[in-house]
Amino acid sequence: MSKSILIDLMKLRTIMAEDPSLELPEALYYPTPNQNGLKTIRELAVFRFTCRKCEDAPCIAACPADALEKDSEGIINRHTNLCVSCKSCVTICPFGTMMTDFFSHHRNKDLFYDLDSTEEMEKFAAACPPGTVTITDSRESPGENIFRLNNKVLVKDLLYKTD
Amino acid sequence: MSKKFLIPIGPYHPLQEEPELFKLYCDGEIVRDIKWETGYNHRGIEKLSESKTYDQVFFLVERICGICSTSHPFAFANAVEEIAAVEITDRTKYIRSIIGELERIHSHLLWVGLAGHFLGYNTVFMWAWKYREPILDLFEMITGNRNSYAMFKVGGVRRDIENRMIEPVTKILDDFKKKNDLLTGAVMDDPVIHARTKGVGVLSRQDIIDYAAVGPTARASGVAIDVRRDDPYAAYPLVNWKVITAEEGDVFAKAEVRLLEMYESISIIEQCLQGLRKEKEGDIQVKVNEIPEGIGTGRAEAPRGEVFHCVFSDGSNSPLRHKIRAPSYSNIATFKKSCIGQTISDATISLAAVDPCYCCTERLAAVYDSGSGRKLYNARELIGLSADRTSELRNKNDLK
Amino acid sequence: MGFKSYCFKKSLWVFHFGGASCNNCDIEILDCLTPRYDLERFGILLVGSIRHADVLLVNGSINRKDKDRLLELYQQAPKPILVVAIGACGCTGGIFAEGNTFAGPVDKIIPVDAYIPGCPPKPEAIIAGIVKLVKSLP
Amino acid sequence: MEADLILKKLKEKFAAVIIETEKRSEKRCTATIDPKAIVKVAEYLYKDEGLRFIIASGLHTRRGFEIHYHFSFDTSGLILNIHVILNNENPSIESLSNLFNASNWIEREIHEILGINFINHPNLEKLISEGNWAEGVYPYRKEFK
Amino acid sequence: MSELINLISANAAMAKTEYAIIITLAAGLVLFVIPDRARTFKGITALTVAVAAAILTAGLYSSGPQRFIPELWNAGKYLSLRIDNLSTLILFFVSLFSVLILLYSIVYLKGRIIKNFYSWFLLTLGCSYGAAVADNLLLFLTFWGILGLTLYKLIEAKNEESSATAKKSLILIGASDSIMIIGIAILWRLSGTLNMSEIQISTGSPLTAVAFLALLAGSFTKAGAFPFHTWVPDYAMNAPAVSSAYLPASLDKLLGIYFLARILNGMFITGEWLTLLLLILGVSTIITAVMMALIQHDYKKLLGYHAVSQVGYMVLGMSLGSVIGVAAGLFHMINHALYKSGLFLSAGAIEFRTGKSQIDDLGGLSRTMPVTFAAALVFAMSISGIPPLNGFASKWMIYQAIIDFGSGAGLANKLWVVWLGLAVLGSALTLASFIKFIGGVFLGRRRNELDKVKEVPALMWIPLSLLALTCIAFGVFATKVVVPGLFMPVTGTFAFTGFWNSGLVSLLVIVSILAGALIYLATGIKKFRTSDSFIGGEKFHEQTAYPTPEFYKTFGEFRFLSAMYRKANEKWFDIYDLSRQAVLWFSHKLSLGHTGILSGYIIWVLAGLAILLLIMI
Amino acid sequence: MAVYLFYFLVFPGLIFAAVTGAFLSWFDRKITARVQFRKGPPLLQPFYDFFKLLLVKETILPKQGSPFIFLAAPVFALFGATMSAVFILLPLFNIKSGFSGDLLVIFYLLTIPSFSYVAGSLASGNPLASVGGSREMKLIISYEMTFLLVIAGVIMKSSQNFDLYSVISAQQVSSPFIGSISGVLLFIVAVFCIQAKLGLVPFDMAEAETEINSGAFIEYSGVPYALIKLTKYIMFLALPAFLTGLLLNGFNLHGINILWAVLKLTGVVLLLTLIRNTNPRLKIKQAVSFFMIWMNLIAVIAIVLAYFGY
Ligand code: SF4
Ligand code: SF4
Ligand code: SF4
Ligand code: SF4
Ligand code: SF4
Ligand code: SF4
Ligand code: SF4
Ligand code: SF4
Repeated sequence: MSKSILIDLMKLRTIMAEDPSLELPEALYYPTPNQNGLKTIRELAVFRFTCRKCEDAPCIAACPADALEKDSEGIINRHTNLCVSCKSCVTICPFGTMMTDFFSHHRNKDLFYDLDSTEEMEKFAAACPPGTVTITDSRESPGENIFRLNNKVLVKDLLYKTD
Repeated sequence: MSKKFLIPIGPYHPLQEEPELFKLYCDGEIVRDIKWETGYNHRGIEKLSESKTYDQVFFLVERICGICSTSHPFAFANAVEEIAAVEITDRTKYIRSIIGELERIHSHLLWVGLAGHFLGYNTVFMWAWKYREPILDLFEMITGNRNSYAMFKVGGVRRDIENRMIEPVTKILDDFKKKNDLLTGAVMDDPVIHARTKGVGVLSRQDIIDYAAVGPTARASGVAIDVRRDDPYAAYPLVNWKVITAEEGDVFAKAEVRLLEMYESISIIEQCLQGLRKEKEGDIQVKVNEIPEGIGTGRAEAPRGEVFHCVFSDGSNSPLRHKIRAPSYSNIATFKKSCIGQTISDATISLAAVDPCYCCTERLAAVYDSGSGRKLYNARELIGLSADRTSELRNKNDLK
Repeated sequence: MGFKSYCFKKSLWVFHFGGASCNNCDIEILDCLTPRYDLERFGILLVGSIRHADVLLVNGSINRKDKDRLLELYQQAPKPILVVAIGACGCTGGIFAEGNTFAGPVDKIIPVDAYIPGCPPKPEAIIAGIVKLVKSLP
Repeated sequence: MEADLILKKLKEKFAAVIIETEKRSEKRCTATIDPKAIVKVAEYLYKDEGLRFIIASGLHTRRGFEIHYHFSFDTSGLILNIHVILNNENPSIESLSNLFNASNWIEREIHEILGINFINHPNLEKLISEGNWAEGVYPYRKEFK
Repeated sequence: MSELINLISANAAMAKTEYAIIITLAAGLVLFVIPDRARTFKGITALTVAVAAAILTAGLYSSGPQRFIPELWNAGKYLSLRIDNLSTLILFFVSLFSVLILLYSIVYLKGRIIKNFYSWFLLTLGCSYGAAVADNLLLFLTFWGILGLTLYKLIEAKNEESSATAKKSLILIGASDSIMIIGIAILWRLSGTLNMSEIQISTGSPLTAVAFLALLAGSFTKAGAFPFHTWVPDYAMNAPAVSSAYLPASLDKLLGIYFLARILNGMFITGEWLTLLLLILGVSTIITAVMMALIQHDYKKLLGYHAVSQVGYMVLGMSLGSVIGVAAGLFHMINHALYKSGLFLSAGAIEFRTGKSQIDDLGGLSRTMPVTFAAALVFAMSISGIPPLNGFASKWMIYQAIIDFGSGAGLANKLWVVWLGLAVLGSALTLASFIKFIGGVFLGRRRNELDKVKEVPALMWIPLSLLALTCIAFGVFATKVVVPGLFMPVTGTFAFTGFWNSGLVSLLVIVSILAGALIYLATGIKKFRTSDSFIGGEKFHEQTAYPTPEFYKTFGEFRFLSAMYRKANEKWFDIYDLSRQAVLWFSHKLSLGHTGILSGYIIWVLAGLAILLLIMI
Repeated sequence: MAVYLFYFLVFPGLIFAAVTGAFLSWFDRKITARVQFRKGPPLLQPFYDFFKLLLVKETILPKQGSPFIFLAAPVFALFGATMSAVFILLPLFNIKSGFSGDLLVIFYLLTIPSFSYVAGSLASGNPLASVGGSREMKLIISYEMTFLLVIAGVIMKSSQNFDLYSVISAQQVSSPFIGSISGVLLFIVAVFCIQAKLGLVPFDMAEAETEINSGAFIEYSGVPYALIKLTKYIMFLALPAFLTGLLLNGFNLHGINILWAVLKLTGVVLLLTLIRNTNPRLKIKQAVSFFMIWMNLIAVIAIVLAYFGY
């Protein structure tokens, strides 16, 4: 397996807290064949880490378009084609998982760093605040709070687990 | 020795409802050259489409043109469903085809009427448009609107044609058939119409191939292409019908093809209605979650010919690039062949023969009086008028 | 209500300006003339030259190319001329308002006397709108 | 004619210029070719195989300017896309309008919206942009990061 | 001197005529001596002379018909003159046109050089007087012949085309003159006299028919009737407008029809078949010429064709043989001379200011040249027969004559509907081609390069307006004053069978114009706004001007007509081109080598005279 | 004098003809609407139209072209129409006067409106108007001779009399001219001529709305256009009335016969309206050959028949 990218979300959060005007570059990656739709790494990360994975998820119930679904791991998946950006889910979610900026109407792949290519990966790393994004060979290590988001991306954050 | 002089047709000319400028370079009354100036109707739909979600794009493409306001969603749905690789339900297929064919009827009638109008034969205009009204009523009954029906979505249709509607629809169609016989007779047997349209605006087979013209324009010149048969979609493979062609390539042939096509359409609708009875009510959607990255090409046979949509998806919720080719785009270019060497009068009917069309969803509040700014009619009242009428129609036909 | 304005109201000739529209409004306007709706019973006629017009029906979003023409036509129309914006497009720009060639709804370009919203407005709505407009005339 | 057949024929005849082929379904396929060979390939498809030119779609991606020429084979419902990629600086390609008139308008249009130059086009005048946007503005071009 | 006074008092009319002829001829000759540089001076001199002559001839009016052999020269029977009401009518109008055209020429000719224009002009005038009063055919022929020559001299040889035209006119007229000579010879043989007033024979025998036809050819060529008309349009196109206005438009018509009147109503008694022939020639003249006029792009040539077509009406009127017919023919002749010379003068004015000869290049001159426009409009409406102008009055008389004629028993009579129908068709076509002329030149959109065009100087527009006023007056007072006053004395009184109260209608025209003006004023003409044309909202485009010359293309699209037009352009129907080869060969022989066209012509005439002498002896 | 002015301006001239003509034109529109399954305009519609144009609307003069002729043409057209109406109606109402209904004069007067339209259209400087003008002119050329042949036929039938009084009295003494084969043929031809003169479909190519906007009248607005409307109203009375006089033995204004007169007039108008609603517009070329060849042929046949007394 080639190199992965490691995003240190905890560090990023502290940096962002110091400088709220900071603009972060966005990147995306198509993780698995059954997960289509243009979603940023952040959205994926948020669903994986921040979301409380509510038992009787209010967001799913609230969605007027049936766009939200739980996958086998209990992670929320938002189907971009169905979502009408009404933001009901944002309102309903008791934990602030859903963020308004997920729902920008129109996204264009060309406007993101596409982590498919190593070159772009490096560019992305360079564009991020120093130290927050690194390119490593390392693997998932829950001890260090490093989890694999998908086969290209590792995220360092506290994982919320239901059980 | 004689110079050529320019007669402008358009841009805001009663010949066309839409703005378009044709410059006829004339020598006396003879047209020697023709030039177009377009862009009056350019709305940047392809660009707009890139900023809308797939669901919204349906409303947008519906408003490419109000006359074939189903063909574009039809082709777009075909394209997107191709990318998403979904197979729609049979009921959906039937419903889609019914809407498509009803539209063909209304569009052809509209054309016959307008052609009459261009020829100064206002009686034909009035008659054709009168007979078109029941078809619009059908639309209103089924979809709630006379045009721009908002029926399509990815993976299905938005509204069902409930089985209780089948009866009244058939009744109206039967009625219509009789009137259509009358109209067809009036047009096809009128010697003066013959004199005005036969041998006028002739397009040869080769011209059609060269300009890649489509639809009735091509079929009237003996080029039997029809996407419904060639690249079947929706319910067309499930029903029996035939492609109408003519050989002459003149205006009359085009009229003939259109008039006869209406009968085919009626028969398709009847078969589809039969088909509907067999299907389960309400089974009109397949859920499509994501549109993957890829290219989708969709076609549909609009009243004027093949509509082609090519959708490039990058996996997001809106197209990356959306290329639309309306039939008129190919057909209008043939004017260069059909008009040159004819008189101005012939040129105008030749223009019309192709049924050119160059071509809208927020609702605003009120009718204002500019002087006082007083509101005269508010949106609710106006829409209410429309709604009343819709329910009146439904009541009349014992629906609800 | 003078004799003049009475005649004016009883004989409105309309000129149809279709901007960058989808044709639906255009057709519904024509529909108003046809047997079911028959605008002629109110003395309303569709005319081919702006010189004969009393009412300028504008529908469709106005793109930049149309804008100049619309101004020109408004200029060429004999006063008094009423302007009616038809359809969502004419009133606001409708679905095309974010288009890259959109030059503003009709009322940004010329003064509008009445708006008839709808996409497309039904013939009943158009007729009702025009009749209301006529009633509101002095 | 099925997708495989036409792709095979193309590969045989134009082995040197075919960069990539893709068959998406029995009725949809794409062949990416060297832009220089476009006229030859189009001529072959139009004249020898009797395909009908539907339209061309131009788009701007990171790879450069791409054009898909859509051809239809009406008897079988096949759509064949001939795909070319042009470089970002000074994109140009040979025009097909001398072969058939059907491409006349679309090339003009692509020229206006993307600024692709069609060599030997009989009349590369403005079609839609006149009055709508300025010369040198190409609304469908993109800015990439 | 005392002898002169004696003469005048003794035989005033004759003396006046003689003096008119002599002073004009003499002045003409004298002017040859003065160099062309003093053009204006020459012009004023010529004008003075013409006015003097006009006063002299006008005095003849009341003198009543008489015939004399002038004692002054004592040259016996060959110099007999005759003055009757017909001659005085002709004399009067010859004078009128000469004066007006001279007035116009003074400014018009400032910029162009036609060698010895005024000399030739006066010679023409003198000879026209002469021809109008000559009773002896030989004398008549001499004047008549010289007119052919002056016609040739009044065209400037500026290029190939114009010299070819000059040649063509000369040869056609020359040839017809020699044919006339033959006719005269036969006449002399038959009747033993050469005095027109003494001849009266019926056309029963072939020989008389030949003589009749020979003289008819002469008259037709001069007047420009089918089939001898072909020189007129070419002449009109290439000659300066004054020359065209002077000869083909007015004097030649006056004399040609004058002669026709003489041969039809005095010298010959025509049979049914000749009447039929004349009628056929008349309507053919109308239709063929007007059809050609319809497709012209050059406005002078267009006028030229009309100068031909209108002759048809005169021939028609004359050949009907009824009193009203003859009067109508004469009336039409005068009317035609009025408006046609007016039209040529207007054409000259346009050319003078713009230098363009094609209708396509002109347009919108009505604002910059209002007087010319108003005059041209009157002329055009007259010629197209719009009531209540003079053209209408005379055509209306002709139609009446035709309808009356229809109650006769002959074959020609039975075909009255044909004559009437074609005459009316001709009238409609005339209207059409004048719409083209007026529309193309004066109305429509003005080209930018014509922005600086100004109205012509007063000396030019005064004659134009006078002619126009005369046209109106002749129309308005047609039934009450003009016809009874001018034509009944010539032909004898008759009653109109139709009802046309031109005065009353004219009054109503004025009422309606006033009412119209009143309406416009009342509704606030001040507030009228101007705006550019509506062409679908587009801004106006130079190219969009639809040219009036393209108007009648549709007709050219009918297969039959297009073939005809093609053939006409290839000169298939041009008697000149047809017989040119033969004629040239003939003249070549006679002139003993091709020594130039003028000598050829002289030899023609001499040869004719020789034949004549031979027959007479 | 005053009586002539009265004839001209009030009865049967301008005012009478215009009012009657306006009703006839309403009748035409109403029938048209009925044929097309519509309700049609209210009775006073022509008057609303006229007064609106006259009193309310602004007049716009052409920037290009010749404003004077542009304004003068409608006046002249109106004169022509009124004058011919006077000439036609006086004999019809059997009023003896200075106007004697000379057929040739009427014939010429009737061309004045068309001719004026052409002049006006050219003066407007609008290319589309020019096309309209040129078509109108071509149309005049085509039907002029035909119309004359009809008149000639009538003259022949009334034994070389050509004033409307004699024509009418000749018919009233014996029987209407239409009662013979030649009369029927002449009537057919005349109806088509009138159709063309009135610029109704199928001969409305000069004003073809869908080809050249409103053709000859494209630039007219306000007052001059009102005058043109007025002219059209008058022509709508004058021409059918003329036909009634020529072939249908005119009016007889005694008692119940008045009804007959009205019926005859409306009958002719009805016929015109029906023709116009059951035919598309011809091309100018077709119209030309229609008149030049077919109608002339029929007219000539009629005349020959008339000659032999059929
Ligand atoms: S998004 Fe919010 S509501 Fe939905 S499962 Fe996660 S925590 Fe619960
Ligand atoms: S924003 Fe999208 S996912 Fe959220 S509730 Fe609305 S439709 Fe559903
Ligand atoms: S915006 Fe609000 S009301 Fe609209 S769909 Fe979303 S949640 Fe519902
Ligand atoms: S802050 Fe967020 S969660 Fe709260 S109402 Fe706004 S969008 Fe909804
Ligand atoms: S082809 Fe014409 S009618 Fe059909 S959608 Fe396009 S523009 Fe509208
Ligand atoms: S308002 Fe709607 S129907 Fe009307 S033109 Fe616009 S999009 Fe079309
Ligand atoms: S409310 Fe109107 S604009 Fe908004 S999504 Fe619905 S239809 Fe569109
Ligand atoms: S706004 Fe009302 S009328 Fe319009 S579509 Fe929605 S429900 Fe129907």
